[in-house]
Amino acid sequence: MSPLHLCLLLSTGLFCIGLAGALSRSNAILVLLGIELMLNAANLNFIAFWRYGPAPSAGAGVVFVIFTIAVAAAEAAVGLALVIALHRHRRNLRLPEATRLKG
Amino acid sequence: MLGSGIIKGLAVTAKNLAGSFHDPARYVTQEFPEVQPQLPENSRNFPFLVADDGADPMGTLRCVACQICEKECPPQCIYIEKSKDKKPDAAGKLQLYPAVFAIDTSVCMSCQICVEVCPFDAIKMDQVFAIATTDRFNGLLLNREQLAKSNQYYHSIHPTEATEVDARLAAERKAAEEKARAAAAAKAAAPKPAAPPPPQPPA
Amino acid sequence: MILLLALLILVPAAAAMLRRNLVHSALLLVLSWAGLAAFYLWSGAEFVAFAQVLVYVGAVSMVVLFAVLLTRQNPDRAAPPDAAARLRAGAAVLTAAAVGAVIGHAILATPLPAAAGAPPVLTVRQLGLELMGRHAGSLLVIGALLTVALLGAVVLAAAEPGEKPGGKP
Amino acid sequence: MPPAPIFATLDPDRAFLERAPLLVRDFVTGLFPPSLQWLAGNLLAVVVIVLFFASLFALLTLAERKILGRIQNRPGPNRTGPAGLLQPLADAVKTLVKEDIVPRAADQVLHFLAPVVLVSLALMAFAVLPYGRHLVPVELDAAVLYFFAAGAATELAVFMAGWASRNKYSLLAAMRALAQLISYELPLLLSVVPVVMLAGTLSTTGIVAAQAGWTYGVIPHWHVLTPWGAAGFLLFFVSALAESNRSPFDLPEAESELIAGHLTEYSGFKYALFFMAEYFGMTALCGMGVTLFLGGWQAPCAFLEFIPSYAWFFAKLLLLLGVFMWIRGTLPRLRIDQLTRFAWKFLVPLALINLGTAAFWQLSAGWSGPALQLARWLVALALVAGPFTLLGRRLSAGVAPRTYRYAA
Repeated sequence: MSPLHLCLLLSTGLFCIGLAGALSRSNAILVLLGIELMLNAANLNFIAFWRYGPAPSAGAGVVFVIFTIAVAAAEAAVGLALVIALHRHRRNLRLPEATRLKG
Repeated sequence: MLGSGIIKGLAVTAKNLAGSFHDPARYVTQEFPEVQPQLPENSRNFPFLVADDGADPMGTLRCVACQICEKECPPQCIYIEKSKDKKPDAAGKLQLYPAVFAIDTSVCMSCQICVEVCPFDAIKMDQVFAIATTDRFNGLLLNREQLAKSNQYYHSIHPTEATEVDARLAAERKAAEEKARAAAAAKAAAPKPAAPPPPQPPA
Repeated sequence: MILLLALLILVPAAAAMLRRNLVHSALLLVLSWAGLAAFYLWSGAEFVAFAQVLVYVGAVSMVVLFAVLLTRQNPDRAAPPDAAARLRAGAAVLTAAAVGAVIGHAILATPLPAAAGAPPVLTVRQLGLELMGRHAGSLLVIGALLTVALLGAVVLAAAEPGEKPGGKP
Repeated sequence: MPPAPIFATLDPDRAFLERAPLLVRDFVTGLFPPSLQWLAGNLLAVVVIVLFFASLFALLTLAERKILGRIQNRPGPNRTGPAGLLQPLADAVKTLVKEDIVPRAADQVLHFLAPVVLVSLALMAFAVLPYGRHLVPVELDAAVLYFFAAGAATELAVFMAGWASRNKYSLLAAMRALAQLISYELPLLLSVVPVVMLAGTLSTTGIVAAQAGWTYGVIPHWHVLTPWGAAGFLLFFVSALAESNRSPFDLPEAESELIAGHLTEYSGFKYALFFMAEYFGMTALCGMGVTLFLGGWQAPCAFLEFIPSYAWFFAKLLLLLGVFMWIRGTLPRLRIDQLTRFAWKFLVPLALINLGTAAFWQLSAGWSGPALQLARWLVALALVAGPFTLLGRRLSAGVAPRTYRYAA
């Protein structure tokens, strides 16, 4: 088992935890956090391949991770703004009850 | 321009910072235990008992244990026990005296009501403020001996007020003596009065 | 070493998804993110590690905590998990386990370069040149995306015209 | 080889005083077996930093109280020991023997963790500051980024303290702290970007090296002596005041409104830890300011180079800390809306414009000749002063000096 295998397995574990959280929890914030975890798992893969993989370019993996982090930050900001808007409309954050598209 | 006020303020504090080192007029702190403060005449905090004679404070307390102050005290920090016997007061009249007189200064709120209500000018406000002690129960419960201070001491801390009080007391004493003399003269003039005159209130 | 890091990353993440207290969840996730930063540091990607701390531990966690506090509900009113929620949780865990098993099998079945070579050296200067050179277009797109996201978030979260500002019951 | 003279003006790098810390380090690490020397060296750096800054913290608390006292025309603490010098010791004993109270409703774990996390994160920031010519505990390629990452994480500890106390004042303070720290993180980072841009490096040693040299031997090439550098330094300083929760931006721990905010439910040693973290944060930010704008350990004039570099660094550091205290003694606390408005409507735009000024300065670096130099300075000064005046006017629009109707 090479270190790359271990890293990939670690990222798989992180991804599955995020997936299970996002699917099972009904609170909107926790769903968002689950998605963040899945993004982080992807980042982890990028770094693992950059470090242990047959690197085609010196900095591609790192550059990708930096972009992903930026996108994740934007996603968090918009997502939490959505959460606040949802809370303002419905007074709770339970996603199964947020079934109407009309405000 | 924005920020000019801040710079002015900084200049003021910088002047203070430098000035407090060389300008005694700026440096207002008195180092307390070494330098005793000059208290204004009307400063007051805890009550004390006035004794006419500093040499024998217990014998010459003005207090007659009437217990008015004990009843009026809002936080009820005064405790008085009347004496069983009577002693002559300054005017020679027989009066009760306080066998026990205690003030709990940890409870006292320095309201001065005891002084206001005392008909005998027997309790006055003191200027002593450094009463800190390591024993917060017995150290702050002042008894008769600790509370009694001479009339001279009263003069030294509140001269104006003490002079007024002395003048008033002297006038009352004189009035009482004159009344007594008049009563004696009347008694001599009228050999057999129907009834003795009602006892005069002392104040 | 990597097993320790895995422990540091996975345990808080799993705990965060299980906790009922949202603030605890958020803080545990911060721990997990810090573990990820430690992983990056260990892999030699210093810049990414610090960026991870700055963005996730410093900023995203703050936004999450703010959202948690702004949308705080009475903890007594939180419904206990009912049968449907339990069913959903079971299904979710099953799905995740299935996905994990498939990916894990795929990983184990793939022959990967076994030995770790020397860690690639990447100075900040090289990284900057790379960002500004080969990936300049992507950088511009990311900048535009961030701006748009910021504006969108402000629009979404801003009080609506008819609503009193701060009119929370 | 003859021993190096103590004051070697010609080659400061070789002077005895300059190398003295290194000699001490080599002596101590030499006591260990060679395989453990790297560990010993690092541990020595950690121990020295912790001990040094802990004692600096003790002295700073005393100095602050003395300076505040003098600003208010009173002596400050002067009873414990000669001239009050033992006051920090008395404070330490007092906080150590006090009862440690944890509210029953508090979140026990987080309540305990918050001060620990805060102090350790605050200490981490000291790792990358260059204290002298050879004195950088950790040489990092991305040192500036590391410094601000460590600083950003302290906000979390403040939030943990406020939330875990289960006290409405603490929670309010935590919210305020978050709003304030997020608002001021932006101008703080933006004011640093021009320095990084012109120095071309994120490493602190590189930034100090970029400020080396003197014109005519007396005018140092510090960033603060350029138009964009002066503006950047002011922005950095104001944001640093806010980031370290110092007056006039000490809203999270406003004693008079929030009964010390997130510190309300802390007592004894944990309270002391918070206090320590505040001073550590302040010292670290001042050290960063010195490194970024005031030339780090560089001497102000060429002929003053015989004084060792670390002495210059700490002289500048203490100077900045003194200004922090001076400001604390002068300005009243801001309101929360004034605080955020000041950050978003004034500091952030100014910092962005300053970025442009720095870019202009960099692009015009090749201009030579007195006329072009003058033009360069004039344009840069206009780029700094113009927005400041205009934005300042907008910020203070509708605010007149207060008139007192009844007071003289």
